[in-house]
Amino acid sequence: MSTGIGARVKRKEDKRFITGKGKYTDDVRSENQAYAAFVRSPHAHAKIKGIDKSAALAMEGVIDVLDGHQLTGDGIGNIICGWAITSKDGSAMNMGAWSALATEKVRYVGDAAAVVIAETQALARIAAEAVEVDYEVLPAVSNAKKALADGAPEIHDNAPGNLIYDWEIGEEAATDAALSEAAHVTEMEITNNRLSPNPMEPRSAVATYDAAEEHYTLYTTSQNPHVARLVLSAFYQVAPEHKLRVIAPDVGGGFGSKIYIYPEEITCLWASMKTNRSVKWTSDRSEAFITDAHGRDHISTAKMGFDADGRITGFKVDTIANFGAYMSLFSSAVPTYLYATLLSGQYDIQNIHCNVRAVYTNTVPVDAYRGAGRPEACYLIERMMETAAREMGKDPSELRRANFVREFPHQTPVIMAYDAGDFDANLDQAREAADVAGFPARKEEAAKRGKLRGLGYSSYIEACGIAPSAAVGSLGAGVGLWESAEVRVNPVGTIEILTGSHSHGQGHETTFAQIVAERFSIPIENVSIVHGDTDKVQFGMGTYGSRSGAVGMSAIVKAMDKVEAKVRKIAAHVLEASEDDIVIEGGEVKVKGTDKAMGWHEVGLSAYTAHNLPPDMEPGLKESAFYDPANFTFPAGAYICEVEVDPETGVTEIVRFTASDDFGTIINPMIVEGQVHGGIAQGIGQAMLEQVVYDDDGQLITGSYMDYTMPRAADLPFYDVHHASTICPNNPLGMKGCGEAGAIGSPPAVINAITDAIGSNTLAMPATPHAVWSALQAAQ
Amino acid sequence: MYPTKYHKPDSVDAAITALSGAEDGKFLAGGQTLLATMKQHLAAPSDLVDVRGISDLSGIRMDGDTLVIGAATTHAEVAASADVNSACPGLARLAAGIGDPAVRHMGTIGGSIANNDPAACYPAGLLALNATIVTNSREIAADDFFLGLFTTALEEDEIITSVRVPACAKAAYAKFRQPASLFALVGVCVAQTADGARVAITGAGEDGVFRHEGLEAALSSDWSASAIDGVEVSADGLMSDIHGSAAYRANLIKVMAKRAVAAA
Amino acid sequence: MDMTGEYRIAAPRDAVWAALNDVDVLEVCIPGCEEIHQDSPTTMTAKVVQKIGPVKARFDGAIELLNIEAPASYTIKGEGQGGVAGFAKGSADVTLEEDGDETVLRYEARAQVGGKLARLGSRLIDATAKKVATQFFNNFQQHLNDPDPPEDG
Amino acid sequence: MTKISMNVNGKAVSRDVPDETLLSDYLREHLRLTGTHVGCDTSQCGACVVHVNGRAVKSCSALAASLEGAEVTTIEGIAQNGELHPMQQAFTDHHGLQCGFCTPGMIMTGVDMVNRYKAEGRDLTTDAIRHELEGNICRCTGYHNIVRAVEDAAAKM
Repeated sequence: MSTGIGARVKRKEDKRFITGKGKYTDDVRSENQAYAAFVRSPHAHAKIKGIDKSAALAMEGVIDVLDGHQLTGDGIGNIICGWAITSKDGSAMNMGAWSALATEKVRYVGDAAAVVIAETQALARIAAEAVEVDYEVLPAVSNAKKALADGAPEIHDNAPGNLIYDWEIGEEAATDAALSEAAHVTEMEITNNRLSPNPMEPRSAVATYDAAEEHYTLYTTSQNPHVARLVLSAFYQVAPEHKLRVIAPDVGGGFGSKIYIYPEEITCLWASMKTNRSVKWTSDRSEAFITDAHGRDHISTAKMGFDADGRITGFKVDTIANFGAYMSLFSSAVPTYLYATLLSGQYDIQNIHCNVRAVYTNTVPVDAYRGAGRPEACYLIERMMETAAREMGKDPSELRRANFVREFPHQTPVIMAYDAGDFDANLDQAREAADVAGFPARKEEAAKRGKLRGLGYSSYIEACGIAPSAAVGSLGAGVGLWESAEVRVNPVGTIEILTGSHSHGQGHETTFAQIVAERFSIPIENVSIVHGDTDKVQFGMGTYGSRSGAVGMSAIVKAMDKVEAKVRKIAAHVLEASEDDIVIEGGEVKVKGTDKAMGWHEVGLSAYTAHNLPPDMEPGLKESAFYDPANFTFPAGAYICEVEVDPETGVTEIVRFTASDDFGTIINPMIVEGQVHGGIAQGIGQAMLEQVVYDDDGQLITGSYMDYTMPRAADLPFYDVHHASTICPNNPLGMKGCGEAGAIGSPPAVINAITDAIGSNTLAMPATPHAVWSALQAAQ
Repeated sequence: MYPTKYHKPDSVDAAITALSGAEDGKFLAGGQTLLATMKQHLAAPSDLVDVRGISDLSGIRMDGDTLVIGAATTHAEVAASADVNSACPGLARLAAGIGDPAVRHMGTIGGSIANNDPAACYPAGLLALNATIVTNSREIAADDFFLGLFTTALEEDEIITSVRVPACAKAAYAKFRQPASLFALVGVCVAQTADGARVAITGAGEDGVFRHEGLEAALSSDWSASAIDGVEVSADGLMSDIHGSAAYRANLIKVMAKRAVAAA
Repeated sequence: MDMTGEYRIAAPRDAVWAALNDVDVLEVCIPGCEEIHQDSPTTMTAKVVQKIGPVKARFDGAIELLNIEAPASYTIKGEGQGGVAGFAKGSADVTLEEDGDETVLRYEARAQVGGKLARLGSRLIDATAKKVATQFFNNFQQHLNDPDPPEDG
Repeated sequence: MTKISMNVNGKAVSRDVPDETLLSDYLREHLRLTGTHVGCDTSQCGACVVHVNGRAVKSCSALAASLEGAEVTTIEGIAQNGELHPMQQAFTDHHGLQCGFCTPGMIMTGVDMVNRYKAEGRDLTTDAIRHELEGNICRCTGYHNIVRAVEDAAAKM
């Protein structure tokens, strides 16, 4: 059976997971293990007037109680946001100081003021309750709009009016002019609900300080251990980079929330040095709700103008983005370069203007969550398109077609240059698979059963890979967004791939091995993928933004190119042939048109014995490469959702969900479909179930699975997933990325379907039964 | 969790002795609520007295026309019991819908009703079915047992030993689940009893499970879903939270009552 | 969360007003009140235990009387720290109206909780607040109608 | 501290543990059987599901002390003689897992549901599978492939 590109290879990593042998951070237990528990604020906003540790310190088994003044006193730096955004008036963003342990003030429920280190986890938690923090409670604000209002409580001294930045993109005057001349203008206020990422594995850290070597080891639940090491050493001064090893072993899902370097990892590393113990912290789910970065939380007003033929003439958006109490690592980039730059959608729009105000509130910090900015853009555009079609009495798919970009490359007015795509092909394929033609009959049949049936579209586009480095650097990014790889061919011919990408469910151990096995014509079992350990892999940027294929695998290809070049030289030398005649196939390195051949393993052995290498060739067969992409990639597609609403209860059932995606080259369709399934499920979750709710005083009232609705099996349908691909011209494999598409494309399809069913357009996410029923009541 | 001392007595007397000897003891039945609360540090009993070792508390049997269900019987056992399925199939189906399969393997009927969570299923079932709660010292009619939000007629050291449910062929429970917790946002149990229709509602009332006179009157005179159409269900006294307003709950009471009648 | 209520009390307004300002009366009427100390004519500290099902929280609280318009109205405000459970705050605007020998008591109350109670028990907050408020005024009415102190709820 | 003895995956085990020790902690921390995961603290995610005396329970919601003498089976104990259990095989065959964290609980729940439906002679439809999975949360797969895996395993068990 083929294991090459396009083969549905079963996952190599599965065996350890299905037998309970996976090794996650919480499974790590060091000798000399101690446990950390944080003393967290129950108040959304308060001054710390004092901390009384005496009762906790008196408990037998409590090793130490450490506070923010000790942490900053030891020179541990503030947590930073790594992407600088400049306001439209030229001023720098107002980043408030964020200490891993608060010193003067706490700014959200969950902000930690101290940490207890104790002999057992249970004891640490009990002792943390005995630490008495004297708070002076301050007024708090949780809603971003209210935070901007006059007289709102100010959260950071250096962010007057709680404004972090006021940024714009596009031409405002031209857009205003286009709207004023439009034959039809659709206007909406759209909220993108706040979500909690909820990877099933709670975050965890095990930090161990070796006093003899002055060396630190950190096991942590990270999507990007190298970035963690870089930031921990360069910005937080926890340890010099060469004295810090970061290992992200098996990681139980991330969805963005495990990109960031959180207060807990910093504190555990520092505490391990202070106490000379290995310090372990594992979040429980309740703690995750008040510490893991949340996602989305935008309020936007938008106007879209059309000419008499239904062609979009202008699109103007004003967005307020809630950042929570502090600026998390990538927070600033999400509502700007990952959001506003995608506001052209799949459409040829000549005039776009978007203004974004980023705002502090007394809530958990907000950062990238699966899709990051692109779901917000897609939801806005696709809700506008559907609404405009209804207002103008046009078929929603025809209105989209009237505006599709059909010539590539296509430069949008908001930075992006789309490189390839066939949006008609995706829409055609989705309509066909969804049997749109049969919908009226199904609607009629449903009506006989007392059910309201609706159908909704979404034509999404996203920008993935997140690169090139020079471009993102000019836009304010603090790091380059390339990826690295190393291909080590062992003397026996087996291969280890060291990659800076991190796998936490994406199946890299299989897909990465597939391209290597195919390239060198060896069994896939003979390839292993090494990742997640800064001592093994030199550097890497990790996994986010659907970049592991388009960027991470491209780096592997570049390293394989170098290996192949050397293999050809060795084989040509040994087999006394021209390099140009060397072919690699059937497990052998052959001279084309002859029976002269070496086994693949013999080439490896030759390289390492070095008895007979070409003159001036170094021994060994190991190459590395850094790949910096030339452009973003642009996955796109069409999603169609069909629903049935029970008007008595407001319950919506998704009866059909059809996807047609363009991901470019697909290495393993099984894994790609799995990514789409999971993304759609999270998108449906956002559209129908999930919502982080704060009360006006900044108290989180969805603090557990008792109130935050996680999608369950019975909430979700089987997904009908198809592909209609164009090849990405900008990377060697032609890949675009598939990890986020489902989460980006599905929410508007769902809401468009439900609003179609109930005949009312005033419906916000999540469209819970209560919300749908209320919309139906209001419409009556 | 805070430290606690675990006891597993084999008799009711021993259980009461263990509890009375404890500084701040609690009975433990299935533990599906209590242990979760203890994990959150929102309960800190000094002692847990597990009643599942008491043989008198287990088993299901018929006593004439009355089902007798031991207090330590799990939801799964009630759901699967041949006696329950023949004498009161509506109760078996109610039990089959509590929590999830793993919870049904641990949670017990006695634990559920002693807790009297305002969104639990059993209180509605037992109230509609006119059940009697039997304790180590007395028998309490369901009407007198459920006293409001998490409140029952039980004394501190009183143990539920069994529940007596009169056979009822025409009874059903319809639950509209709160989407996150899967507890009842509104659960309605209807039963056609010798004394007329009884309708009990859980999940909705600010003061826990309650009977609805209007629905009972309508169903007593005409046992049909359409009889419910004309009944006024007020939102007064109903809970309102992020999952549903009082008005929505009032609507669901009618809808679920009709579905329950149709299923009975 | 706003709550309102109205009670008819078989006592003259001055007696009702006196009771509303009597720490011993408050002690028996505040549900779950274990102890209470008067610190000044308008401030008190109290320990209150609240049980919500398996949840048991002990609050160290401060009670304050504000906006005093004797004998017609005041605001009674309470704030309690419940340790690990979080905190609870509440206040009630109470007005007394003479009606012959009797008094009509009206209140408008608000409650707020924070911390774990808010995060984990949001579904129960409103119902519990209403229950506590109702119990307090029920107890108060009974106390004035009945010389024997009512039982704590 | 109480000495708690059980039969775990066919082996007699005995440990002195505090009375408040949950079964999940007993397995993970005391027996170092870390295949059983803990994903929530309100007994909803199901990552910790194991079998106690042949029935699926959430090990985070049971005290070890209450299970003296019990037969406990965890994810580490269902493969026999080096052969994967049909449910394990089906999960990999159908790509029913991604990050793998919820997987042990899913598999243990899947085995339990198939066993019960078979014992009761009931038909395990895909709708029934979805409803039986209501106590298990997966954030990666969208459940499509999990449902297919359980369906396939049910045919082979």
